[in-house]
Amino acid sequence: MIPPSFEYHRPSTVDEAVGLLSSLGSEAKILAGGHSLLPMMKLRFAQPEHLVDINRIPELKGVRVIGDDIVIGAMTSENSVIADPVLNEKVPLLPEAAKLIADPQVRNRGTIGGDIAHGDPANDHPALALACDAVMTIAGPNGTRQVPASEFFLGTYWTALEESDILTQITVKAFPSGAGYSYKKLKRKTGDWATAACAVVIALSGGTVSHIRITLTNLGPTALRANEAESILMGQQVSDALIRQAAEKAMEICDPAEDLRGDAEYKTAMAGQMVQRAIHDALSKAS
Amino acid sequence: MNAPVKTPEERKADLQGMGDSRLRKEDARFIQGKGQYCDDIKLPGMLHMDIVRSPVAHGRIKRINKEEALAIPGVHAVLTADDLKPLNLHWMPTLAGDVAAVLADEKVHFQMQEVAIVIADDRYIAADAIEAVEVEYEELPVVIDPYAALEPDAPVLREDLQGKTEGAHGPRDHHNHIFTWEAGDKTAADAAFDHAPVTVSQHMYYPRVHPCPLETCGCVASFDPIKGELTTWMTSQAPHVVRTVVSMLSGVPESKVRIISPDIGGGFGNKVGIYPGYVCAIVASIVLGRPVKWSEDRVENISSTAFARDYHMDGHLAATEDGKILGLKVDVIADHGAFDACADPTKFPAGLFHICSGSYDIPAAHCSVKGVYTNKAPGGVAYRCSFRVTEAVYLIERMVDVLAQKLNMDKAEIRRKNFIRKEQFPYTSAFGFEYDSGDYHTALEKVLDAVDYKALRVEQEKKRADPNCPTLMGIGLVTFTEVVGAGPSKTCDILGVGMFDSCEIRIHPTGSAIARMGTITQGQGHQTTYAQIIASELGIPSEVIQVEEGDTSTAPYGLGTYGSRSTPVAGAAIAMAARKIHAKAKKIAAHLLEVSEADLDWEVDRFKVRGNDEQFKTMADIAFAAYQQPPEGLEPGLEAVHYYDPPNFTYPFGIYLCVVDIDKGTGESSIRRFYALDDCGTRINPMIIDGQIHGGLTEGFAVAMGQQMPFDEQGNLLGNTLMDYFLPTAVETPTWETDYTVTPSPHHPIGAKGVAESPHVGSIPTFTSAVVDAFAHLGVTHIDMPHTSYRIWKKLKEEGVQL
Amino acid sequence: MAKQIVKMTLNGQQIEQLVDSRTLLVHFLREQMSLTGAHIGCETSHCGACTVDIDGESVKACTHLAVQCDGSDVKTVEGLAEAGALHAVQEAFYEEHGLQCGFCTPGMLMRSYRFLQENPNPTEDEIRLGLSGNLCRCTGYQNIVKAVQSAAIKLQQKESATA
Amino acid sequence: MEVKLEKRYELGVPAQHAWAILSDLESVASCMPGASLGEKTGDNAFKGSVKVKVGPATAQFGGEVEILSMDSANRSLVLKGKGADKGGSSASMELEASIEEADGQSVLVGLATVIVNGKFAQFGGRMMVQVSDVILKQFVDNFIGKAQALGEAAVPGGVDSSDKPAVQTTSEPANELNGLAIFWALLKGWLGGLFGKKSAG
Repeated sequence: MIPPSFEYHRPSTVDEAVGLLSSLGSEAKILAGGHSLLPMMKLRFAQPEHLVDINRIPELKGVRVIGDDIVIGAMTSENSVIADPVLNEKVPLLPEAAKLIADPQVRNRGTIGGDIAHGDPANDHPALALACDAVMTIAGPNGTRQVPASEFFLGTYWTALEESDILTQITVKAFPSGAGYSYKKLKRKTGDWATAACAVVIALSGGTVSHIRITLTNLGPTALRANEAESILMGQQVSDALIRQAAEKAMEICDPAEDLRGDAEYKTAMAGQMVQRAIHDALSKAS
Repeated sequence: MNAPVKTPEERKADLQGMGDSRLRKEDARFIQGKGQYCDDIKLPGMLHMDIVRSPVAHGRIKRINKEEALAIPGVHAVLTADDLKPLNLHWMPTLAGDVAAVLADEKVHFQMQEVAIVIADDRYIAADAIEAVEVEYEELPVVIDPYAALEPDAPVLREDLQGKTEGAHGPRDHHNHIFTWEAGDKTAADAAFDHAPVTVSQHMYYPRVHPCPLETCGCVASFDPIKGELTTWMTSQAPHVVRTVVSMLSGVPESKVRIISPDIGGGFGNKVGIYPGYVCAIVASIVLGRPVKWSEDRVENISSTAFARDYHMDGHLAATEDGKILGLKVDVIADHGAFDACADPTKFPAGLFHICSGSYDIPAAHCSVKGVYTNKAPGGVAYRCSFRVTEAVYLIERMVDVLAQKLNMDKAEIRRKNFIRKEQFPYTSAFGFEYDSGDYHTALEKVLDAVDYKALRVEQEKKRADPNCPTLMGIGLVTFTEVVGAGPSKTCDILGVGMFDSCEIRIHPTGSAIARMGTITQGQGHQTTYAQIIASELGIPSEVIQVEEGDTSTAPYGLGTYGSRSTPVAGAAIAMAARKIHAKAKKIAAHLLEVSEADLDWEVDRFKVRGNDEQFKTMADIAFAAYQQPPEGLEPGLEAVHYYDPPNFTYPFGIYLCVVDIDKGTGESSIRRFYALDDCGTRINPMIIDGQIHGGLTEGFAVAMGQQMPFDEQGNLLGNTLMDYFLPTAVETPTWETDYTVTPSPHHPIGAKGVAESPHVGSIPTFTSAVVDAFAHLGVTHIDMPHTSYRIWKKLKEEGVQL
Repeated sequence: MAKQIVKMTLNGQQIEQLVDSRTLLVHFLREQMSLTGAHIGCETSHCGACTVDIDGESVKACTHLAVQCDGSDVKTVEGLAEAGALHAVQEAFYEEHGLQCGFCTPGMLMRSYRFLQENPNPTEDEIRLGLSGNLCRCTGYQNIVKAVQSAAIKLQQKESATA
Repeated sequence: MEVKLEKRYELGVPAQHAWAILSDLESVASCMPGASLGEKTGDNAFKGSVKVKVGPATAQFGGEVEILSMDSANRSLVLKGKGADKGGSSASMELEASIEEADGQSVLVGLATVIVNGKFAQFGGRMMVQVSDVILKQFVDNFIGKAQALGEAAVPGGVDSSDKPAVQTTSEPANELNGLAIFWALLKGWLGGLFGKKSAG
């Protein structure tokens, strides 16, 4: 398994990278963590003529707090997400879920932005971004724009990114105080993609649900937000019966692809399991 | 100046002989990255080979265009079957008496079959060039299901065999039929069933799996056109056999062929076969006069080199109402893929499958195995087991469970009732095997006590009664007997060469030694354990015994390492060679001490004059004398060669128990406990034995719980990377508890039986037994592997189990 | 061909090499630098046999380009022993029988080496998760886990001896 | 692997316009970027090629299509297409495509049996349906755009509701490439599936 030949470029700023992508056109691809692109190239499915390596652009890395915003550089590695004190304090779902992605070595290379930009419904960060109401910052030839996660994922491998765009930042807000959170991911073995996974953020106020997000990984053409399932719980006192109802609602929006992990029926059923388990787990952390 | 006198016990400990958990001698190079595996070899002028493979499982090759590939700078040659034809190398004989295409000749028979090779300056150019070779196929109907292959109107897969009614193992009654092989007494078995008060039947499928060692297959072939010598480094578990085959195929005299198995990154049966890649690299080296390297990638490894299993089995047991087994019948449809390339002793096309009467005293038994061609890759190797023993053990252990369920008997009780009793050994089974030794009852009770079996059953009852319990609990029990150490040359040969093995030992004048064997280690630690046998036999410290294997130019001929045969066969050869030296040493000692041999006693590392502890000669003294002043009439030197033809197989056994908890919501299973008691006879190095058992259990876990090679109707293998093909990580792998009893083999020079495969063979049915047991109260008698969460969930759903 | 000069520190040595931009790090190390410790097991970043240390992080060299290492500090299993003395993880793998065929061993060692710096006093579960990017077909991991536990103790002892 | 796809797309244009597109070479080809028609290899058979791009994946396919039947009265056609790339994949598809009319609106109906072999089946099969959906949607959007434009263009030209297509269906080949376009769309789908096989995020 050998990748085809290409020209290698290593810009040091976002502007330079965008410029390269614009001038090189459709034969140029971004090299982020490389754990999606390089295997595809080794299988000769992808044969880009140019690789633009964005690993040495300092502004794309790290987590910053700007006012109420927590700004995560797109090239922040999964392991950096796991270790980041700000995220652990304010958006603990992200570090917890990142631990369930791939394996320790891959998490050193794999980045939050790469995971999101790919538009793969099997990736974990899209559902997490939906659960965190993340906003994507995109740099392109015509400047910078912001797209909320809810409008970013358009289809399988299809996002709001245009050909010469770079996803530069993911901006989230701190969870409501006392919020519970969970990411339940059913997989065949450590490091695998989700057979079904569910992210939940939940906050209670006076015994009823005051904030809730239920989002799903690998259960449809894109990551899904289970709005109706959320509605069942919003404003309610949570009970096992309501949780089951919410899970059933979430299952209704599932449209998973069949693969070796299972057929649509199994995956949908597993979505139900993951939703229930994630809600229970999130509630156990809520205060 | 006298050194402090050591006691015999201290001296014995210094030897690090048999029974010592001696640390491994091979590790020093591996922990420093200095192992030398095939792909590490780099020769001056070396070229690289890559292989163009078929995307379709069955098709006619209409056209191959090499031009574009040949035009790439750095490409030296593109070869197809047409280029090999003049050399008569486009087909090659298989170990099973069939032929296999080296490069597809007019037709492709399975996906990823080798169609053309490219030789280039480096692997990058070669990889580019295979993309540039254009092959046009006319697709033909694909046959994946072996039952469908036997339909009268099934497509003819092997046109080269059309009209051939006689195969290597008897008549062929259908164009896709390879052989039908039977063992046991059908009449007696039928009679047992006719009169039996109870009979049970169960169909089971043992899925096609792949041994998947971490290192893929590969070789470096280097032909010296001046000397006419061919040296090939190869990932082979049987280098001597390869040398013979290469000589036969290439016409190069065997004396000018040198096969070297360097360090091998795991074999597990995958590296027994002789693959087209090897042959092509050798041909390319001969044609181009330069060294040629071939390194398989992982997808190629899983897709095209030897698979294991793929047995569709129907088992039947006849028994009395109180559970005494009266008869066994088994029918198997064996999917051998496109070419019959199973690696079995010649006379046994289904290997030693007829060990399927297991640990039980079954008076009448019969089995029949029908080999069938399909559009899948050839193979059928023993994946960490002795020739089809895994399938056999799975069959009988499942059937005994099925019978117990039917009779509402406990799994342990029915086994106690049917075990071959200790006093029955040597025991001749209904299939004709002569079991050497065993004590099954003692071993079983030891395990049941260790895990508190009764308490586990009580816990299970409680959980079954509790509808709110989130898990199903299952207890698996397996009491297996293996047959290993192939084998006696009166019954076992490969390509006509008897399945003996060999050892040559040379004691140097200063008392150190070198020993060479016909086997080859792939992680078993031969360099460590073989030395221990010699140390104990000859009183030479293990530390100064150098063990070498794998180079056909230096090692004596042997059949290689697979089927747990290294210790039973080569280990015996080592002991016997050592004993020849011992006998000569005794003569020298008698001469030096000026007494008769009859007056000498052997003690750890020395011959002593009986009754006089001060008068002795150590083996080191004797070694020096052997070169300096041998007794008159005795030739100088101290060395011996022994070719050991075993009088019988050995029969290791074990008792395995597993507790599994199944999540009723997701079908996920968690192995709470796995207790493995093994009896491999004499134990040479307990540390290594434990390591082998951990590894074998882990492989068994992988097979039972996740490994599969799923094909679609068109013959596409779905799941041939390590993303889909299940190799468990440290996280999934259970923690293993090991235990042992020691029942030495009476016919083996040191009583050792072989161990590394038992845990694979024994654990697989244990997992199935546990998973089925979790459903047993619902009337479920069998669930086919692999026991993935998905498949278990489907069963939960089918049985109406809900969280 | 798109060749580039790459400078890096490799096992403590400054090197400067001309590499093709598509050359994978694992091939660069094995073929160009003749450091054959890192092995190729799966080529899809699942098995970890090619694990090396780049700038203080474990990386799978089969899914990393040599050109990406320009300016980096790269350590392979060949650089683990210092001044002729085996590293604690090497000793421990030997003593605890943490290897059999040896093919996964360089990757396991390099991962363990880094893991014990990330987590000097790990639990068994943490070790198993920490090594979950490395596959072994021989040992069943049990002795590897023991080896990492043992190495942790060795390193702690060394630490307290020098402190 | 074999996949059966059944697709219905409401077009929102008159049936005869839709059929005009479906049976017109140039129009349909332009709905599918990267497709080009090659030499005629038989009465109803053509060579074609397409460069498919989905995200980072690109492949150059060479193929052949043959019209098995064509029924203008019922606005339906059946064709068989075959294609192969250089990287070890091949595919074939039998497609029944027709324009149905319901409540004055037209529906593009496609019923395809697709067989994929080689690398695409091994690595990309799992996402085939999902990616096909995305691509077919884009294709149909373009298709509708064309048909609408056709309607607008048709009015001034005075072409009315007669069954005669607004754009001349010039020849048989036109029909073939139409099918080919959908076929390529499906191939794109398989390619897209490759993404499902990558090893890390």
